[in-house]
This record gives sequence, C-alpha cells and structure tokens, in this order.
Amino acid sequence: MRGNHVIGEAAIRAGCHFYAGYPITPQNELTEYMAARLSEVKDGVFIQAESELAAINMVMGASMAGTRAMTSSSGPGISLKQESISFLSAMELPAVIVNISRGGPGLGNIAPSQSDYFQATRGGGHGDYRNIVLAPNSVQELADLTMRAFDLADKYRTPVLILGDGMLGQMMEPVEFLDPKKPGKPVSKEWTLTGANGRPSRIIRSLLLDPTVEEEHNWKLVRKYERIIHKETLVEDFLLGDSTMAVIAFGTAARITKGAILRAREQNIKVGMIRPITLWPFPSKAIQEISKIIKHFLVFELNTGQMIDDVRLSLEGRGEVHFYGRPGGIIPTPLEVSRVIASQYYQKRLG
Amino acid sequence: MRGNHVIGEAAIRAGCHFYAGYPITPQNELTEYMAARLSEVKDGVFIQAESELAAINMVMGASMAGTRAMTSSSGPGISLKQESISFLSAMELPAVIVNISRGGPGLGNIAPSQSDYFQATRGGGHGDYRNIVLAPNSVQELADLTMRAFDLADKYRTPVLILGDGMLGQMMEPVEFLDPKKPGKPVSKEWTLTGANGRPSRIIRSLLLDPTVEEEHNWKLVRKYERIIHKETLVEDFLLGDSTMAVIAFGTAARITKGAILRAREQNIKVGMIRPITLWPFPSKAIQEISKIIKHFLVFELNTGQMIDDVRLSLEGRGEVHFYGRPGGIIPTPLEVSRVIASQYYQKRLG
Amino acid sequence: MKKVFSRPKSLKNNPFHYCPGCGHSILHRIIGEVIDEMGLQEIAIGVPPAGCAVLAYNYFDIDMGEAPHGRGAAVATGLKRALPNRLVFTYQGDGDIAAIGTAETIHAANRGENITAIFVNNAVYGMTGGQMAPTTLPGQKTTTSPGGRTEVAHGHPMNLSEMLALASGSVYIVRTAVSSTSNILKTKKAVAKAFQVQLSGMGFSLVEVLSPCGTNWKMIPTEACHWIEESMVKCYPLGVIKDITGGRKSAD
Amino acid sequence: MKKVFSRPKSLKNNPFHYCPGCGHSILHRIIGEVIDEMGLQEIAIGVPPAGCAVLAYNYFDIDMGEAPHGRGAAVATGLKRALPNRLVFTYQGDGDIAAIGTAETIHAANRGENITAIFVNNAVYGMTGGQMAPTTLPGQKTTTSPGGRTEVAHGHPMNLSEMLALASGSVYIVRTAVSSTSNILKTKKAVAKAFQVQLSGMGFSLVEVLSPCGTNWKMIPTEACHWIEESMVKCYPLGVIKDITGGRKSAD
Amino acid sequence: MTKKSGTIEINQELCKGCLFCVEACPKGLIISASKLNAKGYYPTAFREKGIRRELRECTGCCACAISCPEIAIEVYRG
Amino acid sequence: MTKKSGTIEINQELCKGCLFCVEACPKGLIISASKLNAKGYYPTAFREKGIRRELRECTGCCACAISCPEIAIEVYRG
Amino acid sequence: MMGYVLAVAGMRDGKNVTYLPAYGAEVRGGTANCTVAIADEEIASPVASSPEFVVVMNKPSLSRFQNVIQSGGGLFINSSMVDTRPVRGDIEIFEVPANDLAKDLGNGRLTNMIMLGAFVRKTGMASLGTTEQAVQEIFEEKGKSIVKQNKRALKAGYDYMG
Amino acid sequence: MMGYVLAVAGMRDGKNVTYLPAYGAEVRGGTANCTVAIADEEIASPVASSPEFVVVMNKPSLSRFQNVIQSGGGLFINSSMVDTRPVRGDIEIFEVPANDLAKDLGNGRLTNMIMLGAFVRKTGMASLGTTEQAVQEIFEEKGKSIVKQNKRALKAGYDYMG
Ligand SMILES: Cc1ncc(C[n+]2csc(CCOP(=O)(O)OP(=O)(O)O)c2C)c(N)n1
Ligand SMILES: Cc1ncc(C[n+]2csc(CCOP(=O)(O)OP(=O)(O)O)c2C)c(N)n1
Ligand code: SF4
Ligand code: SF4
Ligand code: SF4
Ligand code: SF4
Ligand code: SF4
Ligand code: SF4
Ligand SMILES: [Mg+2]
Ligand SMILES: [Mg+2]
Repeated sequence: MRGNHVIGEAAIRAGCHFYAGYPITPQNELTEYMAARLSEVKDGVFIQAESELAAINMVMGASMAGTRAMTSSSGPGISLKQESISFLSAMELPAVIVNISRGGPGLGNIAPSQSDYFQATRGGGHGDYRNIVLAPNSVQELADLTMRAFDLADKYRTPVLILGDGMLGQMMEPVEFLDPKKPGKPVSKEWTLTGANGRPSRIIRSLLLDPTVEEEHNWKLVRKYERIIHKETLVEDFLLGDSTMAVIAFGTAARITKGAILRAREQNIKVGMIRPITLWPFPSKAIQEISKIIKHFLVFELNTGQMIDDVRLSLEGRGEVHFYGRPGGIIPTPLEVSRVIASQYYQKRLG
Repeated sequence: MRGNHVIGEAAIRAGCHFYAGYPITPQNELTEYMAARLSEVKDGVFIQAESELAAINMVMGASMAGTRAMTSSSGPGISLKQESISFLSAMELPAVIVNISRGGPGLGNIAPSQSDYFQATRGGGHGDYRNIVLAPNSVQELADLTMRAFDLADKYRTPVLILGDGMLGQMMEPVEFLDPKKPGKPVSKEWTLTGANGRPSRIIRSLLLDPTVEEEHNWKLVRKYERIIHKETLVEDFLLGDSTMAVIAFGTAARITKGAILRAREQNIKVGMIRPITLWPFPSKAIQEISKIIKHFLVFELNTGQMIDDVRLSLEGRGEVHFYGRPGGIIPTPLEVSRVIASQYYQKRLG
Repeated sequence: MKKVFSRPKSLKNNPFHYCPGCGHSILHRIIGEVIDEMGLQEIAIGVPPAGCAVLAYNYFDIDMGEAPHGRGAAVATGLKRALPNRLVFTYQGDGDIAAIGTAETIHAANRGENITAIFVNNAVYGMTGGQMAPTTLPGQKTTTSPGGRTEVAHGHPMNLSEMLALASGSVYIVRTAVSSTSNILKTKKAVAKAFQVQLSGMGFSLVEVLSPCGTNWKMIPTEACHWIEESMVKCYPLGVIKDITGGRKSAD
Repeated sequence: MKKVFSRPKSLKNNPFHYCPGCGHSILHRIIGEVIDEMGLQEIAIGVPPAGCAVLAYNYFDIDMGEAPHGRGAAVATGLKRALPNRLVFTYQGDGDIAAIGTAETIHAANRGENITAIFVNNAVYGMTGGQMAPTTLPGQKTTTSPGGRTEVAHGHPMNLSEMLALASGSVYIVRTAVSSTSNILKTKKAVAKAFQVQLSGMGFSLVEVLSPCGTNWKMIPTEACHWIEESMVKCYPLGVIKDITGGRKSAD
Repeated sequence: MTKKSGTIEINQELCKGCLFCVEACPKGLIISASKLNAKGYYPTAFREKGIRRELRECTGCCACAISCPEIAIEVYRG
Repeated sequence: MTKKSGTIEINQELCKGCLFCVEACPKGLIISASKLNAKGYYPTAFREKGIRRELRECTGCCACAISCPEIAIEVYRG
Repeated sequence: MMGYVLAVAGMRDGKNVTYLPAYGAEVRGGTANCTVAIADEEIASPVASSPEFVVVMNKPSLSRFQNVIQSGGGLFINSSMVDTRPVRGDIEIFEVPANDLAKDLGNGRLTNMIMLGAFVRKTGMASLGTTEQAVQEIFEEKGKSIVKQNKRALKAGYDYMG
Repeated sequence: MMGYVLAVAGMRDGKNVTYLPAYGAEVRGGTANCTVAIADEEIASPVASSPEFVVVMNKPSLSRFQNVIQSGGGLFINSSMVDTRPVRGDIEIFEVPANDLAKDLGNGRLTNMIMLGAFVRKTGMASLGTTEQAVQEIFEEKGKSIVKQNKRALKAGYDYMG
C-alpha cells in the first residue's frame, strides 16, 4: 500500500472515527482515502473543510466530544494550524496531526523535505507547550506509529504529530497492520463534553486569566512533558557495535543513510546510525550514552540544519558534530551520503 | 509615552506608511495609535483587517510595492501569521512584525510573558528560515529598535520581529526619538512591483518547483542569515567585570534582573548580566567569550525554559547553566530574583 | 404569592462580570430560560467565543468548550458531527463571527451543519476595548475609527446574516434585539425556534441579536438601548431573514 | 493579407503548461488581450493564486506577486492601497477564492477595495488532483466525493458571487464562461469592464469564469465545454449579478 | 378579588444600576436608591416594598425582571 | 472582390489536440492530423493550407483562434 | 488615571519615571492597579518589590497590597469604601473619605484626583503645582470643565490632608 | 502505472518491494518517474543510487537518467518517441517502439504495459504470469475490457522481445 493510504487505514483501525482535512500535495491520497473509507465505518465522519484552520478546529470539537480524531496537511497548511495546536495543547485535548512535509519556506515545492523539524518540535504556535512528534521511516512504521499516535494522544491528552514527507507518503511497501494494542485499561474520558446528563456540567477552556493559575497550569504541563520524556522516547540503533562514527538521521534521511552505511561498510568503514523515532521527546539520553564510546557524529538532514541543535544539546560538547544537509526537496542517493561518510571518516583518521 | 504608542510613533518616523492589524490585548494601543496617526501622514494607510491572517497578507502586498509596512499582534494572532511569515521569508520581503506577547498556550491570559521565544526564533512556520528578532527592554529601546527593525528589514529583505510583552506595551517612560539614521545609501528596491513601466516585468514568488533551484535558494538564505549573524548581533553586558556569575535574561526579565542584581550587589554578591538584544541572531560568540572567565550562569525567563536552549548551545558544556522561570504572566519582583541569585551563588560557593 | 420570575436553573449562581446594562447578561438569561423550558440542560453543549462573553461558561450550567477566536462554527461542527443527538450552539460576538470567523460561519451554513449560532451584534469589539468591527455603523466613533467610521476609509457595515441566508444549507436566520422588554421576549422566541430547528435536524440556524454596549458606545445603558432602536435597526432591520422550516423558501 | 489574430504582447512567449483544453489558457489570453487593448501593461500588477494557475507569472509579461493560498484579496489590497494608481487584479481558482479565501474576499468586497478579482470556477481543486470544491455540483464525482457530491454529506454548491453582490462595497459582479467562442468574447468584455470599474475608482469588481477542467472531470475537452453549458450554468447562471456602475443598485 | 396583585424583590447587591427596570415598569414603581452597594453602583429600589397588598399598584407583570440584565429581580404574583 | 477571405496558420507544436477549433470553425475547415507532435499530442491541421485564395472557404472570422487555448492559431485576412 | 497623572507630574519635575498599569482591559471587572516609579537615577526595574507608598481604593486591593509596603512606608486608604484596616504597625496610614468628598463636589467619579491630592501633599513626590499642570495637559482635550473639576478635586484632597 | 504493476508483481512473488513515484501531481507537465526496488532482503533505501535497469519513455527522461544506470545494467527505450541514443558503451540497450505497437493494438495509451512486457522478459524481475496477475488486480475495478487490453499490451511487449 501507498504510505498515505497506510496512515489512513491504520488510523481507522486505531478507532479514528473523525477526519477533517483540506487538499494539499503531497498528502492528498490520505484525505482521499479517508473520504472513501470513513463512509464505510459506522459513525465515521469525513469532512473536507474549507481550510486547514477549519479542519483543525473541527478536530478540536470532535476531540472535545471524546472521539478519536485526525487531520493532515503539509507545510503551509500545518503553519495555519499553529494557533489551534497551541489551543489543543493548552486544553489538553488529544488529536493526531499528520504533516507529510514538502520543500519550503513559502509555497516551496512538493518534493520531500524535513524542513519542518523546528516547527514540529519547538511548537510553532504561541506559549509554552510541546507535542509528541513521531518520525516513521518506512511504510510499516507509518502503520505502527499512526496507531501508537492515537494511544499516546489519549493517554497524555495531548496532540501528537506524525512528521512524514512526500517520499514516505508516496512510497509503496508491503505492510501488516498489527491488531490495535489491546487497550490495557481503556483511557477513560471523564473530561469529555457530552451533555451534563446525570453529572455536573463540564468546561474545556484555555483562558486562565489569573497568572498564578496559568503558571500552575504551565508547570503541570511541564510535569506531563517530563513523564513523556521519561517513558515514551523511541530510538533505533543500527550497527553501532563496532562503530567509531555514528550518523544521526530520522525519517527518509535515515532510510537513505541505511543504504549509505551498508555501502560504507563494504569499504570497511566502521559507521553506524542513531535514528530518533520520536523527535520530541528527543533521545538525548541514548545519544549521551553512546557518546561515551563514539565521539564522532554526522547529522544528516534534508534541510539546512535543525535537528543538529538537539544533537548538540544532547552532547553539550561530548563529541564532534558535523552536518550534511540537502534542503529544498533534493533526495540524495545512498551513494552520495556514503561518500560524505567516507570523507568525514578518513579526514578524522577514524579508519 | 506608553510603550505601544512609542512603537507606533517610531515606526512612522522610520517611514512606515502602511499598517494593517487586528485587535488583541495587550497590543491594542498600538493599533489604535496607528489608526489615529497614519491618517495624518501623507499617503499613510491604516487598515483594520478582518483577521490577523488578512493583516499580514496586506502587509505582504504593501511590501511587494516597496512600502515600509508593519503589523502587530499578540501570541494567538502571531500563530495565525506563521504561514505568511514563512512566505515573506521565502520571497525575501521586508516587513516588521510586532508581538506584544501574553500568557499562553491557547487563549491563556493577557499578562506579560516570554513564552513565544521558540516561535519567534525557530520559525513557527514551515521550511528553513530565520527571522531577526529584537527584544527591547525599555520604552526608549522600543523606539530605537523599532526604527532599526525597518532598516534591517530593508537591508536584508527579511521580516523582522519585535518581541515585547504586555508590560513593555503598557509601560510609560520618557522617550527620545532619534532622527531616523541618515540612510547612508538608501536601500534601492529594484525588486518591487510597481508596474513594468520602462523596465522588464518582475515576479515575486516562493514556488520553486525544481528541487535544485529550491535548494540553491535555501542555501542562499543561509548565507544571508550568516551575514546577519556576523553583523547584526546585539548584546548588553551589565556589571560583568568582577563577576563570578552571570544572569542571562532578555526583555522584561532583564529589566527585573537589573533591579535584582543591584540588590544582590548590596549584599556583595558578584553577579552581572548578559542581555541578548537580538534573540536571533543569538549572541553565542559573546557568551562563549565570557565563559572563559565566568563559569556559572543563571538563565531567567518568564516561561518554562526556552532561551536556555540557545545558552546551552552557545556554551556546549563550557559552563554550568541553571534556570529560573516564571511562566503564565507572573511578574516576579527584583527581590524574588535576587533571592534566587543569592541562593545559587552561595550554593555554588562563589562568594 | 407564587414566585413567577427567578433565575433559570441552567444558569450557575454566579453574578455576571459584564458591565451595567450589557446585552450579554440579558441574552445569557434568555438562553438559560429556553434551555430550562425545552428541557435541554442535559444535552446542550455551548461553544463560547473570545469576546466579552469568553467567560460564559462561568454562567451556563451546561457543558461548554472554548473555541479559538472566530472558529466557533468549526468547533461546533466537530462536536455536533461526533454527537448528532446533542444540542450544539455557538455564542459569538460580531467581531468573532463576522470578521475573523467569516469563512467558518459561511461554510458551516453552506454545508447545512445542524448547529445554532447565537450572534451578538454590538457593533464593536467589546472585550478588546471598543475597536471598529465590520458591523460598526457609518459615523460611529470607535478607538480605531476615532473620527467616526467612513465608508471610504473603513468600508461598509457588513450584513452577515443576509449573506448567510443565501447559503442553501441555512434554514432559519432571524435578527432580534434585547433593547426592550418586548424585543427581549421576541429574542427568546427566536432562540427557542432556532433550537427547535436543530432538534428536528433541519440544518443551520442563526439568531442575530442587537445588543447594547454602553461602555464602548460611551452611553449610559438606557441611552444605548435607545440607540439600538433608533440607529442600529436602520442598518440591521429586525425580523426573520430566512425561514424555510415550512418548506417554503423565503430567502432575502 | 493582414495578421488579424496572434499572441497578445502582454503575454510572454512561453507555451502553456496547462492540460489540453484548459480554461486557464483561454483566460490568460483574454486577459492579455484586454491589457493590450487598454494599454495597461505598464501599470498592471497581477496576483496569481496557489492552483493550477500558480505559474501564471510565466505567461503574463507584467509585474506579478504570489499570494499564499486564498489570500489574493488581502495581498492585492496591500498592493493597491500602496499604489492607488496601478491596476491590481487577483487571479484565483474556486478553491482559492471560495473555500480558504472566503473571508479575505468578502471583506475586500465589503470594504469596497478598488481591486478586480478574476475567479476561475472549474468546480474542482484542479492542481491538487481533483478534490471536491465548495463549487462542486451535486452528484459530481471527485476524489473526495467518490460517490458523487451529496447535499447531506458534503453540503451545497456555494454561490460566492451572489454573496459578494450583497456586500455594499462591490460594484460589478458578473459570471461568464469560456466554453464557446461567443462566451469567450463575453468574458473578454466582462474583464475589460471590470478593469474599467477599477480604473475609475468605483470599488470592488469580480468576474467569475466557468472554466473547463477535462482532466479532473474525466472528460475530453469538448465534452467538458458541453458540460459547462448543460449542467454548470444551471447551478451558476451566466450574466451580470450586480452592476451599480450606473448608480443604479441592482443587487441580486 | 379579581385584580392580580404582585410584588418584586430586588437584590441590591446584584444590581448594577442600569435603570432598565425603571424604564420597563409600566407603573413607575422602581426608583434609584441613593446609597452605593458594595460593588460601587447605585442600585434601584421597589417603591412598594413593605406596602400592604391592597394598596400596591404592582401587577407582577415581570417587565422589570425581563429587562434586568443581572437577574436581580424576582417577581411574585397571586 | 467583396467576399473577405482568410487563412490560418496552426502551430502544430503548440497544439494539444483539444479540438476546440474543430468545433468552433463554422466552415468545418479544421481536422485532426494523424501524427503525434513532439509533446505527444495529435495536433490539428487546416484543410485549406496551401489552397489558392480564390478557392478558400475560410473567412478569417477568428472563431478558431478565439477558442484555441494554446494560442496555436494565427489568422490572416484581407 | 491617578498613577498616570502622577507619572506625568514626575516627568515634568525632570525625574526618571516609569508608569506600569496592570490591565483589566480584556475582561471587565477585577482589581485594577498600577505602579509608578519616580527616581533621580535610571530605573532598573519598573516592577516594585516593595513600594514606599500604596494607595488603595477598595477592599480587595487592601488585602492584596497591604503586605508589600516597605517598612516605614505609607498607605493611603479610601475610607468611604474600605472599612477594615491593616494590622501592620510599621507603616503610616492615611485615611481619605474620597467618595464622600467627591459627592460634596457633586461628581462621584472624582475620587481618584482626591486621593492624588492627598497623596502628593503627604509624600511630596510632586508639588501641587506640577500635578495641576499634569492634570491640565491630560484632560485638556476633554474640555475645560473637566479640567476644572479635576483640579478642584485635587485641591480638595490636598486640603483635606492639610 | 508501469512501476506500480511491477511492484505489485514483485510483492506477489514474495519479495520485499518499495515503489517510489516522483510526483508531478501538483503541477501539470514535467517528467514523471518512479523507482521500484525488488529484493530478497530488507530494502535499506528506496532511493536508488544507481539502478540496474532504467526505462525511458521520452527524450527528457533519457537525458536525465541515462548516466545513473549501473555499469553492466540495462536501458529500455521507447524508440517511437526517442530518437537519440546514449553514448555509454557499458550498458545494454533495448529498443521498443511502444507507441507504434500500441497503435497496432488500437489504443495509444497502452505504451506503458508494452514497455513492461518487454522489461519483464529481458530482466526476469517478475514472471509474465505474476505480472498478468498484478494487472488483473489493479485494473479489475475499471472493467474487464481494460484488463484485457492491458494484458494484451503486456503480452505484445513480451513477445516483441522474444
Ligand atoms: C486570534 C485572536 N485574535 C484576537 C483576539 C483578541 N480578541 C479577543 S475577543 C475579540 C473580539 C471581541 O469582539 P466581539 O467578537 O464583537 O465580542 P464582544 O466582546 O463585542 O462581545 C478579539 C479581537 C484573540 N483572542 N484571538
Ligand atoms: C495553505 C495551503 N493549503 C493548500 C494548498 C494546496 N493547494 C494548492 S492549489 C489548491 C487549490 C486548487 O484549486 P483551485 O483554487 O480551484 O484552483 P484550480 O487548480 O482548480 O485552478 C490547493 C488546495 C496550498 N498551496 N496552501
Ligand atoms: S464592554 Fe460592552 S459588551 Fe463588553 S461587557 Fe461591557 S457592555 Fe458588555
Ligand atoms: S487540471 Fe484542470 S484546471 Fe488544471 S491545468 Fe488541467 S485542465 Fe486546467
Ligand atoms: S412586576 Fe411589573 S408592575 Fe411590578 S414592578 Fe415589575 S414592571 Fe412594575
Ligand atoms: S434592571 Fe436590574 S441591574 Fe438594572 S437597575 Fe434594575 S435591578 Fe438594577
Ligand atoms: S478563421 Fe474562421 S473560417 Fe477560417 S478556419 Fe478559423 S474558424 Fe474557420
Ligand atoms: S484549439 Fe488550438 S490546441 Fe486545440 S486543437 Fe485547435 S489548434 Fe490545437
Ligand atoms: Mg462585539
Ligand atoms: Mg478550481
């Protein structure tokens, strides 16, 4: 199946009954899939909204009602959703937001790119908040992480972003849908708005006029974020065992890097990879751990350098960090990346 | 004069002829000032737009025409402008955008806060771009930096953000308007859209479908950003000479810190302050320089910890960094901050 | 003697924070009465706006969920689609619904979303301190039209309700006022009918309420009500704008 | 023999990238002809949309500035207010102007901004691959209404132009088509008149053009034109919707 | 007794002195009081407060209460 | 000679074969050609190409050119 | 208004001044307050840890601000509205029945200026003259009678403390 | 379509497959291309540094892709549309007059399947049988006659290489 379709199918299997979206390349197949598929699901709701702004606010309403809800877009559309993402975070509403990103800034182009890393991980909206950001690198992972996204969103009452790119959205690979995790304890939603039938009325809001109340709310969110950092960080190691150098890359770039590393290893270059699967929380601990052994890092991103900040924040000087970036929708080949690896490797006399 | 009015007056004196905005507390006095004042200026245009989105796009149009143009808002409204800020950056259009920020996320409250730091410095919109971010800490600086903002925007063809907060916007202090810097060489705008009268027609766009072209554009922007980092970084030192500890704070927090440091010094605590005036470019070099002598840093922000990332990125382990944050619109007193300073100072046996 | 008038039970026991003589207070009570009388307290879900009525949830004793400024119709759409058998209404100021929320409102009406919008038109941005709204009358002084609104510089007062009547998904659109006892009673009837339209699944309904804002009009409350009846109604005529509940199409 | 028909000089010499039989191509030429004939090449500034015509600046040999999707009216407002004696027009698809850009367009009209909008209605999102638009006809199949648009599930086709006619700042609103030689000629007249309205400073003008999109309608180009004349015009009747250039108010 | 008789109670702490009730009462039975309430407003007062039922003009028509934004008026009739 | 006479030139490399001109020509003078152009379309051709002026039916009415999206047709008259 | 007039008066006296209102603009109701700092040197922080003087107009403000005053400082109370008194013994307390005085002047809204009159007399932060000048400047555009009324109120408060 | 059918066929053969189209969806025109990786092991990168085989349908694609082919690999050219030939000597070149063959079949749009037929015959990446099965699956919902036509085209390309 095609990546975009897989996200849709996984969402529906995870119990997503509500989708609102707006066309934008390269995520259209997802919207289209939901249009067709949700009409077959009992109580399934598909709305093609009049804009990205309307779409995310519809999702907000559905989430208030306790429904698993999703929206998707690409760069420019995600920018338009920022105000409401900030609201969702403040009101502690679960929601899954998919960004099949493209080249930017501005209208840019529709080629795969990773230049929305900052926007996703630093909160492009106003105020102190963080969102869980999942970065799949295969069609299978699109399926698995989409399902996980809904669970995390409910568990922590927070928006979860899936950051893919045009390549993942378009790519076809075989995929297996795991049965949605038996919800150990179903997350009870005793905060949802369903009408005050037989219970006191409820309020969902983000306005906290009294600074002391708002401050307490901010710190409460921070405590939640710390729990998430502690429990939900995901990272993949690849051939680190004997390596003297590690490439750090996520998503599509990591996929290319795998190919590059296999090539490099053919030349006896001892290089491995660290792949953050959650971009926030970022696997800082794991990188710190590895920096006890490996001292040379190459950050490879399909942008001009964004995740590198998180790598440097993780290391705080405990390793040398180099960067290779190809922004604007360029997809370098594994060969090209393996050459960058080799040149770094030999320059640093690691081999 | 009141801070918000000062921004307006400074803008007009800097040649701003176009303002489009939308009401939001605590920046309304600026919009209201522009409504009254621009009607007295020849060719002055004031538009109360139907939304923040419309406002920034009107500014985009005026900027294409070569007019010095400004918009202003607060947190939620700034979030809505993110898509267009990305466009302005991509199309290399000058514009001045004022954020008189408030407590967030969500609707939050209208009290002063610094929780939009990430949004401002990391690009809340999509794609690889950076904006100059100026952080005044007095009414006089509001005047000076507003004028500077227009010059920088034109010089580098880039949006410039002024990040204030409700306290600066409401505060009244005496102010002197410097004569707008004699524009050494007036920035010629040979890219503006004015009708193809006697010259070839022009295009302003951000769509660059060919990834190689988009990539080249991305790196071109990076080169521009490096020039800005090199030339336009601003930072203030305060009593660092004999200090063994430095507080790092910006804007209103820095203002409070000054009071706190004066109090702390009364107790013989040798503490000074580093105040980034440009948040982007961040004064990393200056901090690195200082870290050769001072090893203990206290980052104080009116949020849950955002600028601290930039401090840690500057130091990369070359100093100990602590954090004190009061989010949500709380304005701690100098006394409170001086106590935090003292406790840090004595704990670390610096005195 | 029997108590014949007192606080509706679907309002909480909190005194209003609104200014003296504010239309929001009156309208809150009316809505509360209608919810009581129609027995809707247990199924009603309100969507308050950014605006002076942002704290409406402090008064209504029903479930309420805040929307970002202007996005009431979209949030209500999400709620109602997820819970089709609840009563979902937005409560929005003129700045909220007719400026920043124009697109969301028109498209909700156009899709025929089965929700009710209560549109409180006080010709001004109340909460933010009295700026010009799209609904501000010609000549009216506001903090962003200090010399009075002029059509050339600031445009024309906008008749959103009439535009919404053109959307084929809208069913019942009416304009009332809370400027006098009789107008208050008419407003109550209109709200009740709009809720009824929604309960019968007919589509989009909207009640526009001309509402005094003495504070920003720089008038004492009674003057403000007179101004509604003398000036505002000329620009915004009271009455039914569209009602196709009888199957009859009577668009503007 | 004299050359009586050739490429207008305000178009560049680039072949169009549009699909065979696309209405955008025809409309580009028409606008080019009007600009030539009215001598506007040196003062015209165009605002192309996101949409199939996003590359319009590759064809028009005039100054052009891109707007984010839907924000054409706001960008044009900024340009025109800054340069009141230029001709500023937007070129927008139905998705662009009638969905995401609803608010910007209605408020520009309401303020009476002295700009011209060219609104290309092909009842579909062309560029993104044929999704349903607010203007999609009932029953029409698109990639997001695979079973055909139904009023219940997807809402009603939206008549933006009629709504805009209610805005008091709009002066000239007309609907035409590029489905036949005679309709093409009428479209050209309409564009010329709209530009004239702007040049005389009268206010907001808009030309809605029904335009074939064989690719997404899954029709060959000639079929697409027939479909416009048989089906689309029923929902979107051709002709003048509002024209108060003579002082006479003839709103819908 | 055919004539319906009424009375009202004004909660002077809720009242904000908007005078809507004064305008609304067809019998002119409500007047402005002369002392501030805790919120700093001059509340209104019912002229027939404490007056014997037979002498009251109040009909319990509710006009005052309907027009009161603060729900400060309760009406009794019978 | 009172009858206006015309002729057209079709740029077959610009043509995308939409057939609008074929429908538009009141005289039926345009036909689909049978070989692909470089862009992969079957362009149209003018039936009176190279035919003597006196024998031509083409009036130079421009209907074909007006309907052509690609500006592939130039018209001559006189 | 009171703080604003004081700030302007301070500026006219050639001092460094910051005026920092807290806003209730976005939501009706709530306690309003402002901070004015007047000094000969540059003002490091416009936020006062412990102000020298506090003026409270109503009860909620009294409970909120009574404890921040510097030891040895002064507290001005609008005694028409506030019936309780702080328990602190280390500050001086000045009672001004501002609403009653205002009523005497025939305009209930002049309480602010009355308090300010009392304030400048007791603290000497600005002279009556510069304060009157500030009133003149600020109210000028609202018309002569407003200026006059406000000056009268200022004087009334000043005299009350006499 | 060609790549998609091949990918599905590969999957039916039990291989690991990635199919990566490059999209021209958002803008009309431009060269379209796609990458299919078929392997027995996990596919590290769906982006091919130097593919073994390339199929080009038109001239712009030839100039864009001719140099990336692995030495010793193969290049399939639609000779009806492309008149130039690459200068490289280290690859094998297969010419298929796809448009002409398609015309013979009476449907100009079948060029893709013809090339695919030729491709699977020469490369053995999938058998004719599985490829036909893939065609069946994919075109099923478009109706029987479409399936039949496509299968015929596949066969025609396959036979042409025979
Ligand atoms: C995105 C955004 N922009 C602006 C605001 C500030 N704001 C709060 S309420 C409001 C509008 C108030 O006017 P109206 O909707 O007419 O309600 P009223 O107060 O008059 O009842 C505005 C602009 C906001 N909260 N969010
Ligand atoms: C904010 C944003 N959302 C979505 C898109 C994707 N997009 C590009 S063009 C377009 C609309 C195309 O439809 P229309 O406006 O009708 O123009 P057409 O292509 O039909 O001429 C969309 C949704 C975008 N570029 N930006
Ligand atoms: S400002 Fe106006 S709308 Fe707001 S509470 Fe006061 S009277 Fe009511
Ligand atoms: S998709 Fe439709 S609108 Fe777009 S170029 Fe093709 S025919 Fe024209
Ligand atoms: S109930 Fe009627 S008569 Fe009695 S006080 Fe109220 S308005 Fe007057
Ligand atoms: S209407 Fe209510 S609030 Fe107004 S004066 Fe009468 S009792 Fe008081
Ligand atoms: S000019 Fe007229 S007659 Fe001649 S070919 Fe064209 S349409 Fe036919
Ligand atoms: S109208 Fe133009 S593009 Fe279409 S077939 Fe005729 S010549 Fe070719
Ligand atoms: Mg209002
Ligand atoms: Mg369209």
